[in-house]
Amino acid sequence: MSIATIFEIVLAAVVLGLGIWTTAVRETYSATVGFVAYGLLVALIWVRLDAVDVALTEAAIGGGLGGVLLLGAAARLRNAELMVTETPGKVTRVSAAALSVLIATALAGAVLLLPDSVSTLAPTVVAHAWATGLTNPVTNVLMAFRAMDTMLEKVVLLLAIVGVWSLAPDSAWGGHPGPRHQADPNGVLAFLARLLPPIGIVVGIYIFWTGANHPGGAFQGGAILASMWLLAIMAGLTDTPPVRSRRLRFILVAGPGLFLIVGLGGLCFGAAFLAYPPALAKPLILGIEIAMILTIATTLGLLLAGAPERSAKR
Amino acid sequence: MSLACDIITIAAVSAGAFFFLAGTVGLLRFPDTLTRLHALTKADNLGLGLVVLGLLPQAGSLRDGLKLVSIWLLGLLAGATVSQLIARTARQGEAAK
Amino acid sequence: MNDFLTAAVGFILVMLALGLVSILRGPGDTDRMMAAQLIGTGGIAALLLLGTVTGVPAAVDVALTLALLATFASIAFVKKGLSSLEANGTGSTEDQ
Amino acid sequence: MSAVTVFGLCAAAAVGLGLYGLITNPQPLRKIIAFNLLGSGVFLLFGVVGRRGAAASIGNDPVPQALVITGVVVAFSATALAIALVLRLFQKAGSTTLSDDAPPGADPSLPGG
Repeated sequence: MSIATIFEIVLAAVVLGLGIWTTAVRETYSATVGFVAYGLLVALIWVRLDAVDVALTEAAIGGGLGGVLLLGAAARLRNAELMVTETPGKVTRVSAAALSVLIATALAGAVLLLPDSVSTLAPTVVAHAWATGLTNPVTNVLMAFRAMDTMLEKVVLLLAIVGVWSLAPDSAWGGHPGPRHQADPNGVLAFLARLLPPIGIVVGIYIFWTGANHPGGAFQGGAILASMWLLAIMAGLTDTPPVRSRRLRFILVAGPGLFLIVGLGGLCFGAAFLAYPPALAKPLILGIEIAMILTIATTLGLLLAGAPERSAKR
Repeated sequence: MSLACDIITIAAVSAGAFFFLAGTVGLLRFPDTLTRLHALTKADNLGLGLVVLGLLPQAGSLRDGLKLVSIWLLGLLAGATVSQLIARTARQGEAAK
Repeated sequence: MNDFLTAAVGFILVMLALGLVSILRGPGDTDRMMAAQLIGTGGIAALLLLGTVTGVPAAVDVALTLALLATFASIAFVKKGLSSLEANGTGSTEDQ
Repeated sequence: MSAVTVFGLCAAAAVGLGLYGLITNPQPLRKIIAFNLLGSGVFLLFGVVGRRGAAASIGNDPVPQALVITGVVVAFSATALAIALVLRLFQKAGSTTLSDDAPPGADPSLPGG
């Protein structure tokens, strides 16, 4: 057994241990902390699997933002969770365990018995990279070869935010999401919230820009920007915008809207829906991505902030 | 040249690993929150700094080296501020008891 | 050289795991708040070494992202833990 | 054993763990966490299969990678919506239990629900 394999087993064991902790621990807050740690460490596995784009996404969205989202809910529901006394009966537990073991074993078997002949689309992707002028294969797949998926995913983000906003009580309709955070303006938190976002914005834009040729892209960059925005909000330096704001809504639809317009343009002037003319492919993709990073950062931030809770006029 | 670089790497990364060991021993052995916080944010940040120092000779370009250093600076900033915030929370929690 | 670095990653990961065990076990929530900070140092060190071993230069970018997001998560841990300490009993935020 | 095998088994175990948590945990929030765990296991399986498809000097088949990135973002959106629903349920009902014979809520302290 080589030393690399030992390292991989250690990494898998740490991640699985966190998974077990997340599932088994009684208190929800502890489970959430475990899940954040799990999400951040899974990024290491993705790096080991040589999928750095996914590692960035998991670290930023899966672990960081997703974990904080769960954490906020856990902090609010802390008292409610304590009241819940119902626990499933022994029969349920045993049968659930049996089912889970069965499925895990079946998946493990599938992993162990993967066929020798490997089908891969990597050479095809590389062969067509000239059509876009970008050299990061994952960005090529996301923005050109399977652009439809990415556009619809933007629509899913939009639908999610519409769904979250529609849960606002009548009194707060169109108001500010989340509580107004207060912090000492001369305190440590406010200091960090003034110092870190400029760095974070540079890093976010760098990750976005490098996505054309190296791992990175609009999602990962957008997630970093969103986290910096939320940091400033948590430190009380700024407030969430009222959701009735027209400018906000324009930013939210800018990404998918531009994507759709370019797609329809492809239908009118090019070969098919979302077909870019090869000469214009790179500027078009770049334009869509710039609109998208704004949309993604705003949407992710607002999804984390939750439903409107305070009315706008106050 | 390459040998010298490798020696620097091995020495610095070993020292970094030692400080991670020290930090973990501190986490496991220290009795209360504040002392454990001390072990976590000081020893581990020094460990990270030494690992970064060790990897600098292996960095491909100046840009990679700058990125490595800036990661450590970010770590220092986070350690300094977050430890203060956690310590304050711990004191408030004790006062509330 | 690579074997040495791999061993170093493994060692730091084991240290990270032991530290996580100690932190998650508690006793209090203030201890658990340190988890993201621990990953912000130990996890990043492991990631940087791993990137060098595997020959993935972009791992440095992942480490940058991880550093920012771990700080953000730490702040959120403190902030949310604090609000649940203060808002003891209300459970939800008033829209005042 | 290769990286594919080790992490593949890890992914399979994560799916099993997530499924078990999803069924047995009574609180909705814990179910959401467990579901995210399950999803992360499925994503890792994609990554493992993509790793085998390393070709043309790319370490991991880019098409599954792109699918996983899309999946992570969609999972995040779904989680956010689910959490907003749970919080709203708590505001309205004062508890987050999913069973029919729920105890009456403690104090739905929010006006204008």
